[in-house]
Amino acid sequence: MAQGQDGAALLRADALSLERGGRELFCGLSFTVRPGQLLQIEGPNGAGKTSLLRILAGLSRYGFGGRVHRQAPQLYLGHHPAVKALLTPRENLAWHVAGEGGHSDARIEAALEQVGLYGYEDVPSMTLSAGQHRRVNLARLYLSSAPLWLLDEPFTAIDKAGVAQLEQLLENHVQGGGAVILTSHQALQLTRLVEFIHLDAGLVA
Amino acid sequence: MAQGQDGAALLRADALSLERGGRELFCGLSFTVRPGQLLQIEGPNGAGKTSLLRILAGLSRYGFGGRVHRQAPQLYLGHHPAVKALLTPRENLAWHVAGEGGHSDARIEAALEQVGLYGYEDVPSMTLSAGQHRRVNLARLYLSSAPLWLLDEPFTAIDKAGVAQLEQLLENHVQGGGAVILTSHQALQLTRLVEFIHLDAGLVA
Amino acid sequence: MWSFFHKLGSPPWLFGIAGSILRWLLPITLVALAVGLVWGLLFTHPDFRQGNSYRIIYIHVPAAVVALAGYYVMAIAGAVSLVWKMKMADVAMRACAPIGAALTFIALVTGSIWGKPTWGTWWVWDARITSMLILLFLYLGVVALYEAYDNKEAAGKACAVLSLVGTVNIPIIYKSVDWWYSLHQPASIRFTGGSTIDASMLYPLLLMIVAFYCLFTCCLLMNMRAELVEREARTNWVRKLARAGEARA
Amino acid sequence: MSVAQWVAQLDQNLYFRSVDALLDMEGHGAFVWSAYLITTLVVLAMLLLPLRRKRRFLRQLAGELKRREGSPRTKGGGD
Amino acid sequence: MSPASRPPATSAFCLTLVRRQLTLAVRRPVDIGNPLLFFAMVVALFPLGLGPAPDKLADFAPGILWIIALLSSLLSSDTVFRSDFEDGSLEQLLLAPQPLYLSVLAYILAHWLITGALLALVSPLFAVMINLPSAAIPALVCALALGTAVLSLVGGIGAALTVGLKRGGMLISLLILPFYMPVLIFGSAAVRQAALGAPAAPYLAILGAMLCLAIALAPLAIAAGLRISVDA
Amino acid sequence: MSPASRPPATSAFCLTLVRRQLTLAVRRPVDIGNPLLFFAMVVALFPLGLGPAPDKLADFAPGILWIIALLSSLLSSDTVFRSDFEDGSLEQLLLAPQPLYLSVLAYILAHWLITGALLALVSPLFAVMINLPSAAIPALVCALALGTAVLSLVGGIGAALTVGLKRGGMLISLLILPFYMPVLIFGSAAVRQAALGAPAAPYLAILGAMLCLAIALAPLAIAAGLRISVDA
Ligand code: HEM
Ligand SMILES: Nc1ncnc2c1ncn2[C@@H]1O[C@H](COP(=O)(O)OP(=O)(O)OP(=O)(O)O)[C@@H](O)[C@H]1O
Ligand SMILES: Nc1ncnc2c1ncn2[C@@H]1O[C@H](COP(=O)(O)OP(=O)(O)OP(=O)(O)O)[C@@H](O)[C@H]1O
Ligand SMILES: [Mg+2]
Ligand SMILES: [Mg+2]
Repeated sequence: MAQGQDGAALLRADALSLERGGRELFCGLSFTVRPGQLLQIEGPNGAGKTSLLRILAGLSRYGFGGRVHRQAPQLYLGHHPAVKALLTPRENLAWHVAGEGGHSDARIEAALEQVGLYGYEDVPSMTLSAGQHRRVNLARLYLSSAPLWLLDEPFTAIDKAGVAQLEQLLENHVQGGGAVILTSHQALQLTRLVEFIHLDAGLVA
Repeated sequence: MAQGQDGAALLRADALSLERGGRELFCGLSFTVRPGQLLQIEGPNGAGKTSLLRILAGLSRYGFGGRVHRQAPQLYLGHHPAVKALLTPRENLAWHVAGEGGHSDARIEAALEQVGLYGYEDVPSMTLSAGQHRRVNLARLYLSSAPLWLLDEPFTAIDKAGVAQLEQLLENHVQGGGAVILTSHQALQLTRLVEFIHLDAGLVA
Repeated sequence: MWSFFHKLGSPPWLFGIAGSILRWLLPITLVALAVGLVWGLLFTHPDFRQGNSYRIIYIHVPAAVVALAGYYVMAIAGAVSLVWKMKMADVAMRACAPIGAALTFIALVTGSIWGKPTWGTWWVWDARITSMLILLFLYLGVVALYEAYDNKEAAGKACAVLSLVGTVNIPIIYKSVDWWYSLHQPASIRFTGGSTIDASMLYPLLLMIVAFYCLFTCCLLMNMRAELVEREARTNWVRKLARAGEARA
Repeated sequence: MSVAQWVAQLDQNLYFRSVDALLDMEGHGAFVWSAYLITTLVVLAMLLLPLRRKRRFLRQLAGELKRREGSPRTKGGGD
Repeated sequence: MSPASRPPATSAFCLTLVRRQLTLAVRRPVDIGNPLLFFAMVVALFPLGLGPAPDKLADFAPGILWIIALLSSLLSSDTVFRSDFEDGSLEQLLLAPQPLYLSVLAYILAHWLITGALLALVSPLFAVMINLPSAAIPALVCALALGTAVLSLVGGIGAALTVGLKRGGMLISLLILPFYMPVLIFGSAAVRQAALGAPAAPYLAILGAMLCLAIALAPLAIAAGLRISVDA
Repeated sequence: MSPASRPPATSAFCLTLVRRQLTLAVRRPVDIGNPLLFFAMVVALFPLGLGPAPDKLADFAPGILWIIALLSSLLSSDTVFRSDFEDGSLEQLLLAPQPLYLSVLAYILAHWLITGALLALVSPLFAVMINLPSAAIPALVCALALGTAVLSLVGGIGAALTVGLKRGGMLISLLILPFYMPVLIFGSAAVRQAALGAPAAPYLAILGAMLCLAIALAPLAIAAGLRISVDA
């Protein structure tokens, strides 16, 4: 909350509190996200991780108190992969990034290749496996120019090699001056980088 | 394939092969599942784990060769939690088990409590978190009388405590004369029990 | 002035003031209703064309008039809650809808009962009747939308948006229905304007209209009190209220 | 004007001379009375429903509070 | 592993199914009113579009009510299995140790109850509003009840085939739609005859025969369609 | 982190959106086919319901065509945002650095193209089938094109407000049918006037004015509704 080195902050949360279904999920949660930070939100099922991320992204407004200062563009990937079963991965991805910037078809193809969907660019997404489905969505990370990523359980359904690759990507992003806030029930391998927000206690670690 | 100690087999797969989207996913896959076995199907995304489970469950018939002999009732829990957002966990679970046997309301409540949904029995499922959603589905395991369980990524969205508890449940089931075939990208803690089917090679381990 | 608005935003103050208004308005309303009814039913002479069935007018017209006015109360409350984010306006808007729907329902039912002896049919597609039917739909839409949301805060906002859309649209709907009727107007059913009403009939009617306005206000305040209590369930003043009620019981 | 006079005048102004006449209303009684009956019912519902809603909610809340105070402070589930 | 419990009577299972579907449709009391209000509003559209003259409307009344029935059946039958397909409930239904024929019938029954049966029940009110002769009302209710059941069954075939997003399935379901036609023809004929004072029974008998045929065959087609759809 | 690329022109974004919606619709032809088939069936049913007296039919043709257009718009508008809500695309739309007003308009445009515009295009065929005087056909097409656009916009409001609710599609009809009524009145009046040989232009002008009003205001309400729904 101190205005110290605030110039570089990507996001500042002031005294966030949230009540859902009659229960107080957290209160007095304040933190600042600066470039180079990788924050993992931890807590048991139902602790309010998803809710917190949605508040940070600006999607949720009811029942919460406090203020969120967003000082940089964000990329939010939620639980639902937002992949349309009837469209192909290429079409899905093209539409996802259409709001952010005009990406050439070649770049989209490259991103799909990087998430291991080479050869699957033009099949209908409904024939993809669960992990491949998710990967279509994760391909956005390779195209995003937003410095702050908000990722809700990005490793769901991804195989081991995919998780390792994704962690590498997160590390690169963080070391390149970006920041990541993510939730996951799996422990990251990049432990030396990670800072935690434990939600059950409502404290910042 | 040998008819050896077949009397006790819960499921026998003979020379299974599967072609999907022009690619051969596996072929000549034969194995027998006996009480006390815990099989984990492994492989990267898109290897055909889900497809194999669906074949074993009898949901998928196209494009596959070989024979599956089902010799005991099964319980299949797929990727999708089959939890209706509009119904409460209690109603969801009651409907899920309705096909198998009449369970009293007390047993359903006990099962929900065991998966950590105590106090959430009567809220609409759409207000549940991702992990709680999944837990509604997993509560079926506590009510099931089927000896063979087919579980497709049961640990998705479940927190650490939940995973440990679920592993304990699987172990109990296996040691009580049941059998489990599951897919997961996370390594199980019960490694001494687990046998693997590696799908990428199309070989039985 | 500002402090008044500020107070309006304070739920316990509103709850209290609504209670004290109700304490004298409710008896007045009931007395006015009773006097108006007895007057209309017993002390007026029948209409020379419609006979005694016209006595329905003492409920039909007040209900219709107040139901129409109610929509504007609702829409204004909705606008205030959306624009100035005043929670109390939200509560008021929510409280208006069921009352308006009930009054519209009364107008429709009494009208159609009136129609049977007068026109020989329960229902005609007259312009005014049709608009009244549409008004009922509009009210019920707001009620249904509110009930459909679990999150009552979101429900309030959604209803405010809907009633604002309604404000823009109601004049259009009314004009177009009028116009539609004049375009088609079949000779068989001419709706009497009712402007040549006798003074002896008019006074009880006016009294009943006033009484219905009071009734509307009473119901509004009562609904608001119920709504306030539910929304503020976790605040201290409501808890105190609950404990007090418990002690009394 | 004395009260007696006033009552007498009122009585003179009464349109219906008997209860039967009042109920029958020259053949229109069924219509008029059913309209008034329905209106009365709806108005009663309008007045009583919010009252009942508030009472019931407060009672429920009181019970909830009592339960919570009675039992040792527990944190809601979700473990 | 919990102690083995024998599979419940199929009838109990189907009852649970119907109840579940009804619960989903009417989660709260207000929800029951919605379809009714919908019907009322659509009835109100016709005078607005055609003009308020009572005799004209009366002429049209059977057709109008049948259009509403068709519409609410046609456009809601697409969703009978969709959400169950998407969230995996359909797989569980196929795997349940219960005859699919009957569980499918339970789905259709639930769909019919909240569209056709409801409409048939409230249709007298609307018939009065659009001046249908009151002599025709019993025939109207019967014809609607029978006919909408056929519509629900036939619509279910289309729904089962299209639920898996299969292109071929869509074609078939478009081919099935014309089977709605005879229902409409006989249904509105029954009402019109009754309005004219002629006996409606022969037409109702034909509708009944169609219903028997549909009950016997449609669930088979629906079950097959579901199996195909689930097996993407 | 890839090199910063500036946000694309909003027009390009909206175009992508429209194209995506159209692709989705074309890949699920049932969505397009059902309303058209409904239209065709009702048109075919009407002569059956009335007895094929041509003059009577022609009298009613404008109203009938309009009511059908209205119903098919009504029942398809429920789906405008639903699947996007369920799979999370809607959140992404709200987060995209683009004016929501315009992206919402793009959604509505796509919906109009596959319901209203298509219907307007094929309506001459149906008009001929129910003996509408051919002089009225241009007015019919224009009126349908203008009017259905208003319907799509108004329907979008209902869809946005109810998309988070996961309840039967009946609620939305409740909300928006009253707002449809002016369109129905003026639309059918335009066609009827043209059929009588009178100029339809004044009515079309009124429809146009409604359209302008709707374009100006409805997207605001839709955007507000979507924000409410995503966060319910
Ligand atoms: C379903 C049937 C009916 C409905 C929905 C209905 C509706 C209305 C409405 C909305 C008004 C208030 C209009 C205003 O103040 O702006 C009204 C007034 C009135 N109604 Fe009805 N009505 C119906 C049937 C009848 C019948 C059958 C009669 C008697 C023949 C009747 C006689 C009147 C009269 C005399 C007024 C007062 C006229 C005035 O103040 O201008 N109504 N009605
Ligand atoms: N709309 C709502 N109404 C009432 N309660 C809600 C609502 N949405 C969420 N909740 C409750 O808020 C709590 C937190 O939900 P959230 O999705 O944030 O949990 P989470 O930490 O992401 O859990 P998981 O690890 O399972 O994903 C849950 O207990 C849930 O029941
Ligand atoms: N209907 C289909 N048509 C064509 N190809 C399909 C179809 N269904 C699945 N496939 C392909 O089959 C492969 C295996 O899919 P499956 O879902 O079994 O993978 P999986 O091993 O479960 O992967 P994951 O770990 O991602 O869940 C995938 O490459 C997928 O593209
Ligand atoms: Mg979560
Ligand atoms: Mg899989």
